[in-house]
Amino acid sequence: MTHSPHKDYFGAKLGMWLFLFTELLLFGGLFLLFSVYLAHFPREFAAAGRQLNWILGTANTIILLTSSLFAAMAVTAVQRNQVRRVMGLIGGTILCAAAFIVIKYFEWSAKIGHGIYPGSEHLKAGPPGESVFFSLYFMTTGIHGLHVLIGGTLLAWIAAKVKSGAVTADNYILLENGALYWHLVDLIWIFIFPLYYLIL
Amino acid sequence: MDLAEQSHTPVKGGFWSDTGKTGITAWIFSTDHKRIGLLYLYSTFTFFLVGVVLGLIMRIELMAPGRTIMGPDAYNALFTVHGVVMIFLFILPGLPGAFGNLVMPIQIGAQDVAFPRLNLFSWWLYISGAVIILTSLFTGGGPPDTGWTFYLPFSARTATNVTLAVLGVFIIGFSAILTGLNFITTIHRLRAEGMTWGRLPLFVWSLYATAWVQILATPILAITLVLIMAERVLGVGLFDPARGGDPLMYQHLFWIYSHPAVYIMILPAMGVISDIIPVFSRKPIFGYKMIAFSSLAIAAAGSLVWGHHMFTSGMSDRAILVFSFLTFIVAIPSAIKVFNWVSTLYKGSISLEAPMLFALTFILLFSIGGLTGLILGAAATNIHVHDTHFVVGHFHYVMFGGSGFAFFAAMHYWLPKFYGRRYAEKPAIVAWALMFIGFNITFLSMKVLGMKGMPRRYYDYLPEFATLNLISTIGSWILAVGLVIMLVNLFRGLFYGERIGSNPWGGATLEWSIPTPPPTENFAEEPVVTHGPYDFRALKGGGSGGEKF
Amino acid sequence: MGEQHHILSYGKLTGIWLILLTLSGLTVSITRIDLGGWKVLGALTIACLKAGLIIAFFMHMKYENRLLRGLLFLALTTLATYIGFTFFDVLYR
Amino acid sequence: MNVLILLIRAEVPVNPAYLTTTTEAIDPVFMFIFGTCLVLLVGITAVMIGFVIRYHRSRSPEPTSQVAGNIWLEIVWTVLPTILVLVMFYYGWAGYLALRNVPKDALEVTATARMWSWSFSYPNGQSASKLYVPVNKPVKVRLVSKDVIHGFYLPAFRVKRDVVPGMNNQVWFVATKPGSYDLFCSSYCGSGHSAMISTVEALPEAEFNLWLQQTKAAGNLDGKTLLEKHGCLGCHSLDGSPGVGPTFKALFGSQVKVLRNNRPETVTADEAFLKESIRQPTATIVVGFQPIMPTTDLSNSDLQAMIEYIKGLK
Ligand code: HEA
Ligand code: HEA
Ligand code: HEC
Ligand code: CUA
Ligand SMILES: [Cu+2]
Repeated sequence: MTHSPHKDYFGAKLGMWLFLFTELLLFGGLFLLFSVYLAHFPREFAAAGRQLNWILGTANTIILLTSSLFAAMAVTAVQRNQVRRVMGLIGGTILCAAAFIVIKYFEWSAKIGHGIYPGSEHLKAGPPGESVFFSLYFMTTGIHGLHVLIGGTLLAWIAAKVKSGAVTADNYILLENGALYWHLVDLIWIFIFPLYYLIL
Repeated sequence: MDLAEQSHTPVKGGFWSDTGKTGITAWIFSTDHKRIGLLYLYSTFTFFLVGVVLGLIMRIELMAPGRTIMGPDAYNALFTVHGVVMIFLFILPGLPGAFGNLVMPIQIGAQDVAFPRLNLFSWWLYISGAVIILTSLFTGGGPPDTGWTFYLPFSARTATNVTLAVLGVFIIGFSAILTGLNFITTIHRLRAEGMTWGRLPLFVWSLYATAWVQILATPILAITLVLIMAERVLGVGLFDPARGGDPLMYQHLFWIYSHPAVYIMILPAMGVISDIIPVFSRKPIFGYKMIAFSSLAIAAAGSLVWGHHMFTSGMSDRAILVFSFLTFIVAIPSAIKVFNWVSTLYKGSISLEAPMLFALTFILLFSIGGLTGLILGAAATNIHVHDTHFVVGHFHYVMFGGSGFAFFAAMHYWLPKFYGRRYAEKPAIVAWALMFIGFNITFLSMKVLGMKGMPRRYYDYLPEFATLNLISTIGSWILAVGLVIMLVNLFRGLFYGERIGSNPWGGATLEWSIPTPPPTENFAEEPVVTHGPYDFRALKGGGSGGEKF
Repeated sequence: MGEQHHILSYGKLTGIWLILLTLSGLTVSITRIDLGGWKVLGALTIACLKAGLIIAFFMHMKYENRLLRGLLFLALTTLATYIGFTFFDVLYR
Repeated sequence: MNVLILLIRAEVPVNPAYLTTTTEAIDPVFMFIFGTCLVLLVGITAVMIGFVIRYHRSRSPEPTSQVAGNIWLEIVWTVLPTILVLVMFYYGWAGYLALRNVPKDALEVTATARMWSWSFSYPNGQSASKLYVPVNKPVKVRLVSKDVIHGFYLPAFRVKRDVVPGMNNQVWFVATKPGSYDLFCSSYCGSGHSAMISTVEALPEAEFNLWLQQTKAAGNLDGKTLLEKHGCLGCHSLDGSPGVGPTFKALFGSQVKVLRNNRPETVTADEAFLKESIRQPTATIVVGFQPIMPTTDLSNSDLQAMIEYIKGLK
């Protein structure tokens, strides 16, 4: 048949985008809660937000943006059939992912060290808004972190495909979709960052 | 079990045998949309029967006031499991999963869906989710007792096994998302030459609208369920007033998904009806464009009315104003559909074979359900009947009188195509009559009970409600008898009934232009579509691309 | 549907990346100084700008056909309405 | 258009005295919408059946027309339903407003919902497990929940409002005839949901005032009334019948298997144990029961009275 289901380049990309929409709406639910509770407790949110380490936040923003750059470049590289460079760039992306996770780890452990974690006595004692803020913070960054891990693994797998020659200049949809997924992870963070670390 | 039956199906040929592969693995690892469709049919169907039995047991408990056969906790578990099974395991995956997979690719002249392996994966997700839900019944604190709505804070407090059940639903939601994106991509990319958007069968249109709802609404359910689990496991307290949470926010999130979900249930059903009615009146569907468009309109407007489930919750009056208004707006496209279906009959040549009977019954029952929906949609009247058996009556009319009967219609209409044999007409009619009568007795009395003020999810009730409950219970037995006769006749027919040709009903959509049962690749050579889906005159003149019949 | 494979040069991508970094810097700086409610607006506008850049270039949306762009718009408006309509309750309770 | 005007009207004005009872406000709307729907349904069904009979294959072997649509018809049956539903919507909304604007002179009662019992307290400190109201005087009920979401539902007066923890919802109604009316918990709240029912007792003004004064005069209440008032009897029976909580019958002095921090032990239900079980219910959990008993703040005298009463239950 004309479009054989298996090598439909645009179809595959369409499918990926549709999936990204669902990811967007998944986090959308959390942003919905954030906006509502922000409206409920502007002051408490401001106070709680200041307790987050904005320097680490900024660092992670830069890291993710850079990783996104690498991912995008990887696509260009594969289109130009520069296989070794593709490997290098994907490697870079994955390194950034790792760095991001490490920083997150320190952030979280610091907070937990201060007795700030969902359902902690400290939060139960504190003002209502604070508990809500941090619960949201942990849920959102937690789920986002999970996506970083998934994205990283996905790219690693694709790198293997590139190496084995399954992904090439004339059949790179896999890599392109992988990159798309990675950019989404970045997109989400672009909103998490100001909302949780900076605003107020 | 069901699969075993299939392997000794008398009819050979078509996708049953042409791959040469047989045995269970040829099914559960097959990427052929037809086999996956049958997998969905049999799995959703099995769970449906589970739900039915639970429903009947519930009715027995409600037969008389006080304790009849079980205690309150057992009853609460029953309606929860009944609701969860019926909604998440049967009716949501049912029509798209089974008949969407079986016929949609053929109807658009494609070999398969866009992502066949993903399609199989979706089914596996569905089954795993189902298994998890079932395990939740027998492990931990026992079956969940929260109602299918999992309202917090109760669902965070109860000691029953809510977390596991919710996890199962979460996985099933994921499966629905993947099916949705698969169908959208398929409909955009794999239409055969000449299959313009204006020539898509209305069933395909309805699946397209459904798929969008699945994609845009289900993620919200996913995150909501994650939050329930977090609430129970970590105690995040996001909906706990003591810690600044707002219980109503949970309800918002839940209904943002679950109202659109009811249109996931009904849209494919409407598609089935729009495909059947023209065939059995030998007349093109009336107002094709309007019906196709109204499907999209329902999907769009349907995502903006979730608040009508919260009129008594203490939500702001302005929100009630807006949501009540939009609820009435969403009724209009449904009205348009009904009017067009009825007009299709005008000056046709109507034959009342089983599929048509069920289709016409759908119109009636769905109208009753929908119109009671309007009573629920009006702020003033909702207050009185909210959370009473009136609501229970409403949604059984739309879900079971609607989607359910459409499912029956689809089973009688399409399954013979895939089995090469058909059911016997007379028993089908008898079964239909019994179900029609039993259905109305069962659920009409619930509506009256609701108007008299009997709250739902009540294990015990005051004597003044006794008579109607008894009547309702008796009705449910008639209904069940009808169901049994129907199913026996249907499946007996499929396996041992009389053989049929490629186009028993004289349909003009593509699935009738290929051999019965269809071969694995559906079309010998890529069909070229030359006429609309309900253009029966073209049919007489030799029909569309693909084989002659 | 045309399947154009537009290739972005490394230079262009790096350029975008630099803009993104500057924008991030900007966000941080405006939120350090006290602007009251405007902070929220400013930070979010910048965030949207950044998102726009990433979608348009890193994700090649600028070079995709109208269908894909239309669908993206659909998804975003849906999310917006979900949030917006919830506020009919939250704001007027 | 229509909506905008209504958006402005969404602010609920408080009118001096009640113009209609809630029932009078709702029933006409119900009748109107129900009637319209019935007419529509009968109409559509009649036409459908008519067509099926007239154009059955036996009578019309071949379709006599192939028309596939008619723009005017489509417009008609888009516009008419639109108008129709807008009217329904409008009446629905107007009726709802009547439920929302509470008469100023309304008597205020606070309804406290617990798993699974109601208790009603009056401005003068009087309280009861039934909702006593004077006839022909609007009553405004503040809805307070101690645990999960419950629903305050009076079918006879067509009013219903969820009782949500952390929210201050309220309803108003007025009983025009003396008598006793059902009060249900409409929102699912667990095992005792369907048992969480009470009644509205509408008394003539004079009788009501008498009631309001008398029991209060009696000063400190006896154990049984206290148990009832604090909702204990929602879970504990006095006659040994099974409930969500262990029965109080023959409890005192009996041997009770309990879990203390999840370690099983057997204790004698002496005064100390009862005190503890009531003051901090989660300290010991009776084997075979859920740890769902709420803490209730009780004055020592009340607590003592209750325990004395429980002792008496042989
Ligand atoms: C298949 C599923 C399905 C469908 C299609 C519908 C369709 C509709 N539903 Fe229903 N609904 C449910 C499933 C469904 N519902 C479920 C499961 C619940 C309970 C959830 C729970 O609490 O457990 C529920 C609850 C529910 C409520 C909340 C009740 C409460 O708890 O207080 C409301 C309130 O507005 C409502 C309204 C409507 C409306 C207006 C429609 C409309 O779409 C109906 C449109 C159809 C028609 C109008 C009839 C056909 C048209 C004609 C006959 C032509 C003439 C008509 C006109 C001129 C208007 N539904
Ligand atoms: C599709 C959805 C569906 C279906 C089919 C049914 C079927 C039945 N339901 Fe349903 N019911 C729900 C969905 C459904 N229910 C939901 C969501 C709730 C709310 C739960 C909650 O409160 O949380 C509910 C609650 C509910 C209650 C209220 C409990 C309470 O509030 O106290 C009762 C009471 O009697 C009841 C009875 C029945 C009966 C007797 C049947 C049946 O047993 C009648 C017999 C059915 C048949 C004879 C055939 C039906 C056929 C089809 C639907 C299609 C067939 C398809 C294939 C064969 C593949 N149900
Ligand atoms: C939500 C239901 C509920 C309510 C309301 C409730 N209880 Fe209980 N109660 C229980 C349950 C369940 C247990 C058994 C588990 C436990 O020990 O906590 C229990 C245990 C007890 C015990 C120990 C009984 C035994 O057999 O050892 C006493 C005494 C008691 N309750 C008294 C009261 C009093 C007094 C009140 C009212 C102020 C009250 N309860 C309100 C559910 C309830
Ligand atoms: Cu309290 Cu139901
Ligand atoms: Cu709804």
